[in-house]
Amino acid sequence: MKLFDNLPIECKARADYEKTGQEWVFFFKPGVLRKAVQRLYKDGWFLEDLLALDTTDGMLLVYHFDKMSRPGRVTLKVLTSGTEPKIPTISDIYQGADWHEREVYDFHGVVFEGHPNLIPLLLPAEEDQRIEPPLLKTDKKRTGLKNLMSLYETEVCSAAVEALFTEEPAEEAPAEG
Amino acid sequence: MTRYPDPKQVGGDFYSRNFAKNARPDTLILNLGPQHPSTHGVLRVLLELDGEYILRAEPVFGYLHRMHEKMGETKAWGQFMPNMGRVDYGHPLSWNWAYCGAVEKLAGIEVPERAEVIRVITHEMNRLTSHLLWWGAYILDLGAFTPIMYAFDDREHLLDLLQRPTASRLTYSYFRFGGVSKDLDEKFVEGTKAFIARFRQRLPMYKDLVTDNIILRKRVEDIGIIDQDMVTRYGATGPVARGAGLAYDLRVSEPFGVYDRFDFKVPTQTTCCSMGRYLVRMEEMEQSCRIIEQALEQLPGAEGPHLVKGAPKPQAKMPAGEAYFAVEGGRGKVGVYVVSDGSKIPYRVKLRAPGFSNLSCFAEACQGMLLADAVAVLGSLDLIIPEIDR
Amino acid sequence: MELMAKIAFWIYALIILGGGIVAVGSSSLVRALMGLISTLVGVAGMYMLLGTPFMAFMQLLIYVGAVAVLIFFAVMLTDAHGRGDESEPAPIRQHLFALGAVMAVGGVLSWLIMNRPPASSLVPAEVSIEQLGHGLLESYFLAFELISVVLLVAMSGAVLLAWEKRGKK
Amino acid sequence: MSIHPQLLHLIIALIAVMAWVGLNALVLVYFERKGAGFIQRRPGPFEVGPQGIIQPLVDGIKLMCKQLVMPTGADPVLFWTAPLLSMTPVLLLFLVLPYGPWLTGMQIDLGILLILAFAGINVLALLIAGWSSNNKYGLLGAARAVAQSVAYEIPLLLAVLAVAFTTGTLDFVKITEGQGPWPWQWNMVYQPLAFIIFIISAVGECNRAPFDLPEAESELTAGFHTEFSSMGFGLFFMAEYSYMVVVASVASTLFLGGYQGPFGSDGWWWYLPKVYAILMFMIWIRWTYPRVTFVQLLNINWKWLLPLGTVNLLATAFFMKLF
Repeated sequence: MKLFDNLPIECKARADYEKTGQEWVFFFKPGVLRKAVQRLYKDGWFLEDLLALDTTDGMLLVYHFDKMSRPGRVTLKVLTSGTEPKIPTISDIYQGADWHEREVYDFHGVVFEGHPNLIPLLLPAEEDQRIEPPLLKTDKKRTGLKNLMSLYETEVCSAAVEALFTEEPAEEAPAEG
Repeated sequence: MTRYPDPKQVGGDFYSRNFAKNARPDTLILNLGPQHPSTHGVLRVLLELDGEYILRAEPVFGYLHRMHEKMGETKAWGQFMPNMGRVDYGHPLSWNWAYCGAVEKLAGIEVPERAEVIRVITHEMNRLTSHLLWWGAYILDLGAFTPIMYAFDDREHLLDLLQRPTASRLTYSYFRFGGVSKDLDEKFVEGTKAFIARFRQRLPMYKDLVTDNIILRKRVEDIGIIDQDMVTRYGATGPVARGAGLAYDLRVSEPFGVYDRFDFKVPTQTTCCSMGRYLVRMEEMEQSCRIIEQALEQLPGAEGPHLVKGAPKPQAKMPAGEAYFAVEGGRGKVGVYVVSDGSKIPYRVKLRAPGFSNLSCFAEACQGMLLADAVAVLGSLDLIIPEIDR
Repeated sequence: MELMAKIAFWIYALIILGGGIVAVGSSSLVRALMGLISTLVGVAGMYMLLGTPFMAFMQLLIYVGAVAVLIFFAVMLTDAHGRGDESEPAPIRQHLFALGAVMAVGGVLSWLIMNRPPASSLVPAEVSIEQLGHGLLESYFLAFELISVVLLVAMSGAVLLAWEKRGKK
Repeated sequence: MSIHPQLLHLIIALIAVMAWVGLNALVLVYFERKGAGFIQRRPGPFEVGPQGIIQPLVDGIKLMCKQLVMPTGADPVLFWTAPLLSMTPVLLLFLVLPYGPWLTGMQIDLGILLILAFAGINVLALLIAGWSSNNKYGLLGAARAVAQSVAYEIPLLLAVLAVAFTTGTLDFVKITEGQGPWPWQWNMVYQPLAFIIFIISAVGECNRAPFDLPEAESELTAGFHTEFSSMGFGLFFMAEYSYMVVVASVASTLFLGGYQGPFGSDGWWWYLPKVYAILMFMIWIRWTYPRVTFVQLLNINWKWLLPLGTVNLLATAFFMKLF
């Protein structure tokens, strides 16, 4: 997997496809995401889905990409702020991401910067009927990334990401927009 | 002087007003749905029409939104299973399988061979019911009333058969972590064999009577072009991708279960039009029959029980971690991504609905077409609205 | 039977008059068109009464079935809306002028009919289609052909107008 | 004061025709549903009465008992005029049909012309219905209805004219008697092209599938009658079926020898089976074919039926002059 060489990767890890259904897992900073996605598009990958995960370490955006010609799944993970999640849109690269991003905006309140039409998709749209993003966790239930997933076999990994997955939690969320 | 489609003057809800903002002053804005005979449930498509030609389209949905993903975060792992039968009433067993597969990956549960073969048989039969439902409804959209009766005749046989092990006819909750809930009996096997023999005779009849009909061909050929580039950009899968010439079928390209044992073809069409998608589905029914036949032959030799010993209880805890599992449903790639924090309730369940991505192609594919063609294209995408809204 | 004919005449006359008033006075274009259509139907009835069913049916077939429908289409194709200039009620002066125009024409016509009545026959003469055909293609050939020329010119003019407009777009 | 015998005849005929139109609509609805059932391998209506025979009647009563709803913003006068305007001319059309040697309500020289003239009013009714109901589907349906009816009237006329040329009259009775009792003496044999054009245009004129574009339910929900409920819809429904009967009757008179039967057994017993055979044909294709698109519909008309009809007419005129 050399697609993202010479991009500032936060973390590159090989996962066990049999156990997790993913082949490669990458961590990116929000600023690098669009470049990485452009490379995936040029290489013929398609966006499977896009979701957000509400954790104590912040809002984790998970992008699943797959290729039609070979098995294996690439997961891009981007950590943003948990209180005011913001991330650049990829809907101009993958038009299919448009609705996925609107859905995430609905469910988790993540704002996709540069999205042309960021209006509610599935939840009530009228101004007086809108509701709080329903999939945000309560403080009691919210937990850290290290309790939810492992880092797998890392090839490259920045200290900041590694700190997320060590037993002693880092003082504050390291990834910044 | 005020012109008619003045956004302030146009009534309607949020989406109508939002859509009317960009409308040309001399066009007609039409709401196709949410209650409309050809939107199969409660899909709504906002159309900007110049005469009967479509300039712009925007699907609006969410009328059937049930927030399955939130429900997943409030129920125990096993208790969420029945929801999976309700996401997609067309091909519920694919959702059953995707969720079970994801949880089995997460917990490392081994599925016995016999259970895997049973899963293949029922899954493929369910695909037949799904395609038959689509076929009848699609031809109904095109204005022919009779084929749906024939399709439902066949479908009824399948439902009667599937009812024996699954105990339901539409919203199956048949798969369990580590197998299936009930074994197949002799009557089921015989009935299925008889059905396949009968269905093999019906398929050529459908081809003669419906597929080769000149009006049908003129209606669906060369409309709703979705080519390979569009498929990649929108993430469309299933017959939509195969109709664009991409031989992408998870049963072959990312084999799950025991699909690698069976000999079958992945039908593709290179026309990229609605007829291509139509022909792909018709051919897939034939291939499903082949898979069921082979699986029925392998069933007696398959070892193990139908449900693994020590299968997790509905309230069981699952180890922490994440897992993604995708199966080939009737409409395309059905993916379930689960995240566990080690408790008995999932931390996050993400459902990847194929119809969601397939429908997103529509706005681009229908530009410049006639209103009647829009109906033909919507139908050719095989939409199941509950699945898109989740 | 003569009484019947008289009753029929008055019914048709009322339909024609009523239709005319609706056609002129209605603020809704489509209702005005309906008035026009009832006038045309009334005229067709008059033709019937005059013993020329061919003319009556042709009137229905061509004017009601085709021309009225075309006018309807023209109404639908115009860029009309609920708050245009036409939607405001016309000033009284305009009504008075209209009434004057009607009175002038009606007065002249009634004066003519009262003072110089044409000879009328009690029972209308039946004109068969054959006679009609012979008339059109023999004695009144020139007039008939001239009408076709006028229609042709009108048609090409309409095409020309529409053509130019599309070019401007 | 004594009533003129001709007038009496007319009044009796009118009353008889009203009953006959109602009866025909009921029978035809029953046939349609049974035919659909047969084609779709199901029994069709069979609960109400023996073999469901009074189902259409009960449906009619149900329709009458339902509420009349008018949408807001609709034009109240035109909205209620439209169904009446659709239904009433039909009654007149039934008057001139030749059911048998002595069973003709009103024998006039211009029978065909009368039918064509009054059938044109139906177009107007559909147009008003669609326009006045303040509904976009209705408007689209109305626009379609007009474009379709105006277009299909032309080949229909051309086909009728071809027959009128050969027989030299527009009188139904004379046209019937111009043909012989046996199938090879029918106009269908001498004017096969005209017959085919007539049947296709007739299906188009009646807005029947596969040409039922004005009410294409998968595109326009119900087209011009989307907003009509109760008997408003019921009248459109009856008018549609009555026009079907009229068109089939005209076809059987013009092309199939009308009421003529072999060995002097003329009468309605020959006429009605011919009419119903054509109706059954229309029912058959309705339940068999998908619907065409509107562009295709107009293409069939302007690019095929119209040139063929014209050629047929010219050829007929040519042969008439020649022989």
